[in-house]
Amino acid sequence: MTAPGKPPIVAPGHTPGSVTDQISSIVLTRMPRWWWAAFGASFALVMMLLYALTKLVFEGTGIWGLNIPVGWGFAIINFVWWIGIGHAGTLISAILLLLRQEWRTSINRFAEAMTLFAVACAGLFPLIHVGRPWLAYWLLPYPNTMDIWPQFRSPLVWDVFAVTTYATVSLLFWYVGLVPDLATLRDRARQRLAKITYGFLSMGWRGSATHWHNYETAYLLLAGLATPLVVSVHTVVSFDFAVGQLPGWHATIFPPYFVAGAIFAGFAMVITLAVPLRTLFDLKDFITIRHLQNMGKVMLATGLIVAYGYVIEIFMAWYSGNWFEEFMILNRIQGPYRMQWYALLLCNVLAPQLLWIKRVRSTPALLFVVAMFVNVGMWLERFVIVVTSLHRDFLPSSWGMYAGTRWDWAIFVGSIGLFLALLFLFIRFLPMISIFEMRTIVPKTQAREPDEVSP
Amino acid sequence: MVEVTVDDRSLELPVWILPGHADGSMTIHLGYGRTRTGRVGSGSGFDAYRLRTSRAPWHVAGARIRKIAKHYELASTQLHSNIGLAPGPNEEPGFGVEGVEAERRHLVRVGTLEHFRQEPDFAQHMGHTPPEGLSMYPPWDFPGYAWGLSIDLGACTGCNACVVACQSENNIPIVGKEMVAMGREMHWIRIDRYFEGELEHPHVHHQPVMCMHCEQAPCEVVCPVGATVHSSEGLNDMVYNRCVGTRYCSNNCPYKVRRFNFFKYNDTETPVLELLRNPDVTVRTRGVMEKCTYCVQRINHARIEAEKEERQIRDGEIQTACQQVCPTEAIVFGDVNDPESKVSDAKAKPLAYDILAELGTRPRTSYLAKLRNPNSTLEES
Amino acid sequence: MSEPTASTHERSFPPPADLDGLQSKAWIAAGIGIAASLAGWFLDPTQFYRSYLVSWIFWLSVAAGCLAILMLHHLSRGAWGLMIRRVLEAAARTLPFLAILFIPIVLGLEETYVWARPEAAADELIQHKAVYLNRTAFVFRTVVYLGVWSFFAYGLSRLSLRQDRTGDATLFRRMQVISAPGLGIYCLLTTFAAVDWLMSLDPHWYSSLFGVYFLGGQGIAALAFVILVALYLAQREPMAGAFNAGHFHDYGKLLLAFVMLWTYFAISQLLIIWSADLPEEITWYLERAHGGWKWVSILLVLFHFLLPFLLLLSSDLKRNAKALGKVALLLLAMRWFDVFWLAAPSFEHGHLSFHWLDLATLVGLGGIWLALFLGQLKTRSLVPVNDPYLVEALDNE
Amino acid sequence: MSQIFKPSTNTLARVSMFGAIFFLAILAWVLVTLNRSSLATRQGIVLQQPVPFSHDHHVAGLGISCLYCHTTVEESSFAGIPPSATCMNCHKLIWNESPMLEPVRESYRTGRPIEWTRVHDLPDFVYFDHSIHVAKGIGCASCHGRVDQMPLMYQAESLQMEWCLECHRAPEMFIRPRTEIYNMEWVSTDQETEGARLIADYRVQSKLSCSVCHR
Amino acid sequence: MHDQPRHEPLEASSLFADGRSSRPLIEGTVARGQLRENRELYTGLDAAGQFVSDLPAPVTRELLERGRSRFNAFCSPCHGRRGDGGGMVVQRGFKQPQSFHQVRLRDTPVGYYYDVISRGFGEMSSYAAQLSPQDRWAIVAYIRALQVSRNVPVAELTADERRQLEELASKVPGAPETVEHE
Amino acid sequence: MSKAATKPEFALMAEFRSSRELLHAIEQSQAAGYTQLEAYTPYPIEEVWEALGQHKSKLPLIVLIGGIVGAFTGYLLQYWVSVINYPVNVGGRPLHSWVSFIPVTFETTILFAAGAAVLGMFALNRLPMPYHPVFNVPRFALASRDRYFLAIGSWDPKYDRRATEEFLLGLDPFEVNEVAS
Repeated sequence: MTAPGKPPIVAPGHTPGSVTDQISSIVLTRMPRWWWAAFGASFALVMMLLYALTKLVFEGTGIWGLNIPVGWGFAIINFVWWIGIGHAGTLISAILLLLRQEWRTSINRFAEAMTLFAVACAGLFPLIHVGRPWLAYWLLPYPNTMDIWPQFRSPLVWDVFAVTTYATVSLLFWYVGLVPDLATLRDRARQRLAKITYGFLSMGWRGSATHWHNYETAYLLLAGLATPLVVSVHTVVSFDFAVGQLPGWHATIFPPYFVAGAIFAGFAMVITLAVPLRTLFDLKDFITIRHLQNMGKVMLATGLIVAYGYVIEIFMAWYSGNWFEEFMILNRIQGPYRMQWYALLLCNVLAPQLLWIKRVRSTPALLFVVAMFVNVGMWLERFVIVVTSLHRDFLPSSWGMYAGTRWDWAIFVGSIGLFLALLFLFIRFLPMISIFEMRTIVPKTQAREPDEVSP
Repeated sequence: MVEVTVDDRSLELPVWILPGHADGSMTIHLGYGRTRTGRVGSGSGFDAYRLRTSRAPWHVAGARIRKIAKHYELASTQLHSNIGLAPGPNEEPGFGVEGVEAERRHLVRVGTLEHFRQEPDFAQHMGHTPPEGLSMYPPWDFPGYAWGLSIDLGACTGCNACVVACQSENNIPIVGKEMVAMGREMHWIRIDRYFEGELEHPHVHHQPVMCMHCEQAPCEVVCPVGATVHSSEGLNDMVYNRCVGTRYCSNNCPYKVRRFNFFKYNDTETPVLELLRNPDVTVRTRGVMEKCTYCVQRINHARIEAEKEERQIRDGEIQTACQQVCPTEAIVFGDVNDPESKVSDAKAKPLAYDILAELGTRPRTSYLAKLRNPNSTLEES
Repeated sequence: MSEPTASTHERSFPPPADLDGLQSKAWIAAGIGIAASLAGWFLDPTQFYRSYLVSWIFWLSVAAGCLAILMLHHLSRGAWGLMIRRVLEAAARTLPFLAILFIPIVLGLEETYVWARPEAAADELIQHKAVYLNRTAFVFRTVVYLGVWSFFAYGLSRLSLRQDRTGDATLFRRMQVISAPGLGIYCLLTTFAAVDWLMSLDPHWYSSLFGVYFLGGQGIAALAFVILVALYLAQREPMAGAFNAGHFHDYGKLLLAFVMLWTYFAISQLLIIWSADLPEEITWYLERAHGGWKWVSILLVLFHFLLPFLLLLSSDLKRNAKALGKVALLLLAMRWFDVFWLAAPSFEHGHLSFHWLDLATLVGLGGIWLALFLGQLKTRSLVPVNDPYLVEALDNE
Repeated sequence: MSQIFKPSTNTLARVSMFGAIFFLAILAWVLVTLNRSSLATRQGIVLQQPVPFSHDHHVAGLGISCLYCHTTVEESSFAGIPPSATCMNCHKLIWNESPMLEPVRESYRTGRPIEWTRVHDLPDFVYFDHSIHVAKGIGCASCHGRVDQMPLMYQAESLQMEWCLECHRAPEMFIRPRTEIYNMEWVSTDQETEGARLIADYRVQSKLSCSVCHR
Repeated sequence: MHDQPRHEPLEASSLFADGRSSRPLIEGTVARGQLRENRELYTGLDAAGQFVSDLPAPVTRELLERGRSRFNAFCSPCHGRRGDGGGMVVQRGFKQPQSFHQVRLRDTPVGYYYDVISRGFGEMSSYAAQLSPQDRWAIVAYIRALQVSRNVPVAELTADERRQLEELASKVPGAPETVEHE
Repeated sequence: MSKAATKPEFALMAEFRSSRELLHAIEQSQAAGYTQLEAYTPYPIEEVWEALGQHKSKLPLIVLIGGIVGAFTGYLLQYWVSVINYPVNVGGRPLHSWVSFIPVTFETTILFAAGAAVLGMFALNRLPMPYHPVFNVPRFALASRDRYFLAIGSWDPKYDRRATEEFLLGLDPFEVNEVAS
């Protein structure tokens, strides 16, 4: 159903057959030359990441800029940033499915993949940020000879459960969504190896009515489970901070505010990736202006919630009458890290206001610029939360300053490389748009019968 | 940096301007600037002997000082310019904020004798002290011993003996200037220095701060592997071998008394250093957190001896390293469950107070406020 | 299906006649309640003001929540909202009257709010907040909240009515454009309203999540009320033919979502405060964990969350209007308990006790409010007949 | 499209799914077992020593008390390894020309200690104190096993933390009268009641706090 | 941290030529609080350099118990549990020591025993490293008790003890003699 | 397919161009008394499985059970670890810190429920089954593109090779194929 005055979610003229052919051909034909260049570049960054990680494991967390008041730095900032980005995919898929928003169809697969890769990048950081990474498995509950278990009051243990659950469920959700498409690829592939691989992965999917019936039920249930899960994950991440006593960390508003921030960041990243990809792979028929508009709106809404969080945080700091709280806000505004705070306001509060304008929402380039602002802004937000809260806490005698070293930067940039490399591999080997769901919506958007197709 | 010239001898030195130093004078420390003292000593500091003559071994008049265009990094654990003065009009925002904050937060509580006579428990009213037992949790019992410590700020002279004693008792590594400059000093006890009053002639307060062994320790709750938990005697145990190094405990410690092994600070290669170390204390490796244990090895030793003899540990039988060396006996350690113990006595004094009590951490380390007895006529001038 | 079909115009949805009877009953209840409350005011003015505040906040959260859901409906353009839009609009239009009903609270300010008492001058912390927490600012802000909400309520209602008359397909777009900032402003104002009306009852306590928690509660109150009204209407012509199981299924899902959201906020706030155990924060919870209040807390966990949550998981129940109505009724009752639980422990700092004035003011204010609501409801067609989505909405399965 | 797979693939696919679960379970079991096996604990493994000293002979055969050599077990945390002089108390006259004992004699002559291989080696972050255990009625055999039946010494127990906790959580199941500390053969007839009585008599406080062993 | 760069007791050290981390005391040094000024207690000699004949500690049941346990652990391998010099080690070929029950040794002052334990005698090595002075005195006291136990006149026995003795004698013909000389 | 000649076929399968034709064919087949029908579509069509008489899936129940098991597993694990196995005073918090146990309980609930949903779906669909007779029909590849197939199983009591084929041809399919077993 198309509302009056809105662009369609699939460009006119498509049939289930044409949709199937066009999307599957991206996977089944050779990649364009730019793909190799882009993949090579991101792979180089992965190598840099590996080098930095090796250095880290052999020398210790001391190669980072951490010190005693500021015990957490880039690693945690990056973790929260990535996991935030990793929220859009499952959210787009799950919530929008529950809300029966059909425009999700052409971006969900790609966004889910993005989720997985972002979660993979995020998962890296808690692991490497600890002083003795080779013992990180102690955070898991397993029967051991010490009779010692994880300490379940610690938000870091909650994190382990939340992030692994999220990674697992996202992977399952993504895989379940892929099964019919893998069957499609199995049926289209020419090479024997590809046939066997896709055939193996599709588990013998036949698309019978029984299959579809159970499948749709499962998919809906997974969506129903994934939605609160998405919310819980960033909530748990926010608990990492909120459960402490530190002013700037301990705030009850953190859970919803973090969740909104995560969705905000996630949608920004989806736009950041979708805008170039739809051009490069000629997918403008499927990822239409309508999608970009909707994502812009979600970004605006979540951006406003984040702004609400800032307002409430400042108000409550004053209202509390607690000097530690008040000082924390004053220190953000006029302390040594004030520039980061102002930049954050610019990126997260001011820039998204452009999205009120419909022109901005429907111009891919402008949308891309706003999304980039948000990407930076959300990173800064975590920087402000982590660093400015820690660097001046209760006892002035132990205040300090923090700055990332080149190893901090290498690992951060390297993780972006890892993310991109995984993403490029994904678009090489798997359909980045859900083919079967596109087939579902094409008949509804195109009021005509499918064409005759010759075998 | 500056160049100091005495007669025809000159020396380039870094300077550090401190409040309260007499105008027109400077203090130069001897004993540095050595060239053959091995890894630690060589190349550190400046050789002030070059300015010194046998005729004037301690004081030299007529020194000339000139600013030169060189920079030298000083590493200090007290870089915090704790001056209880608001920033001046020309100063950068944030300058001196530490001092203002220290005062506002009632960390060091000082009164005059006059004040004390009028209101003996003035120190307990300076900050917000929540009512006892206010908590969401049912109380924990400590039926046996309950270790506690009290520090008399009036007695502390800031001599640093406790810091050094702790360092040698507890195998605390020496991390060097670079690390200190990065804010990674490794002291389990530190002496926070605060200046109060006017820049020209401030009062200096010293406050030794070590792990408070909070009964409701914020650090413990957040440790994911239970590497820091409470002992049955109320100690905040730090289990190095269980620590994976998340540093979460340090972040959540309001007193910032935890120290982290960012690198492998302990030299494990040099055999002679093995003799230096206390065999009863773990030598920590890279990636673990450490902090004051109330010299738990001494507590355990005393407990074992007492148990073998089937008696209670006597008051004063356990002395923490810092207490042992304190020349002014400012530090008292003992069993707070024993109403007769010295530490209970100290904690019962009207001057006793906890720092950051408003956080509900219930520290076992408490302070006795500092009392001054100024001669009003001298004070005026 | 993208154009409104002719069939829409063939059907009309006038309010059923027995709304009048219901309205009279509401007025009678109002009379009895008010009389009893007045008697209570003579006997125990302090208790009267306190009970009145709880009752007023309860009814206000229904009305204001309806405004929020109305704006949510305009924003999302979901088909679910069309069938209840008129109910939401009518409830939202009662907001100016609720502003008038706020006057007794202003009169009894010192009885209910610690900060309004003269002895507050001795309290350092209250003095710090005095710029914010003082009689003038408090009244001014309440007027602003209700004024702005009423502005949105009437603005949207007028456009909706115009749509009925003209069938102008662009009007829904205008309502959407208004609702976007409207919802944002609404959330912000409600947060401050929650601080003013409820949080400041204990002026030493603060929680930055409180506003959001209150918003979640409002959503439940409004939805539960709307479901009950829809159930009532669905049993009568002309709406009997219009409502189907699919609509209730949608409302049930939304109600479930709000129940989960409310629980999420409640748990988050508790968990954060519980884990940090800061003396200045925990007093609020300690008051609610002792002196009988513990039982109210448990009641809320069981019947504001657990039971409704489990029931609403079933899609059969959600499709069954009557069963859903029962859950809605339970939740509406629990909303009162929640407001009571938020407010009352801060008055006395003591034992749980119910007073007959709690009931009297609830009935009195409720009677007035319901009568006003029904009066608003019967002025218009029960369904926006010219909305372009109506056909889709009626077909909703 | 034509068939890619043979009918047998179906069985294979299902078997491999269950097989994977089975494999993971086996793997977990193997890891758990390995972690507790003597590969990890060195339990039961006889280590090479410079002199093949037989506790069996000296304790069971000659009836020499543990204390004769491990003299500090009652006083200090460390039970003590005897100096060569202790060996020579007897071996200056007995077996004094045995080549087996040459390292002992050499050590005695030169003053250079025999380098025994440590059998019971706790990690350095564990601070075990023999004296308090002995004082509170924990016999040698409880931890070291039947040393009197070991021709060559080996570690009888796992020495893993769970093993320590086993006793610290229920000391009444392991305690014995002080007079029986060095008695290798002692077995209680009624450990539970007797144990509980001894716990009270000896004022045993079985500590479970971390800092008792780790500091 | 499994193996830390510090010394556990008796651990090897690469720093010293003899490989020992536990350093022997330097000749003539006295550890803090261990200056042994009480001549009688620590040497068993009186001011005149003669062996003391009285124990420098009160004889209590505890002291004797202690003495018995130390004697059984450290002395009995050679001297036998009864102090007659028939210990297990002797049976394996060690030189047989004198029996404590000789009249000569019964009359020897306690200081002499202390001195022998501390400094050794003949083939017997010094046990100063194994036994604290207090333990040595306890052993001396116990040796005295052993000696007394063989020489109680029948008249001093209680009726009960006498009956037990007679019972024993009736069961094992000639028992007292064999016991005496084994 | 030489095998098809020797072995009895698995089913007869008609190919349709649209879902409407398929739905119509299902109705006709059911009217004709066929019961062992299976339809294959390129995307989920609720009407098709409704028409084939599949109304309620067992999956929600499986997921509910999974969720309940997960919740109990998560909570009991934490309870056992913190209260029974090694009770330790952590920052003065009670051993049974139920408030702190909520997040992990929630996560295990979701994890188990989601696992049950996926495994349950595969089990109910009898997957993995890489080999299936329908794949023997070359044109079946179009079932994952834009064609709709209706198969009548050879075990259907009304099944008759010739008659059923004629019946299917009468439904105006694009083509009717024999599915070799």
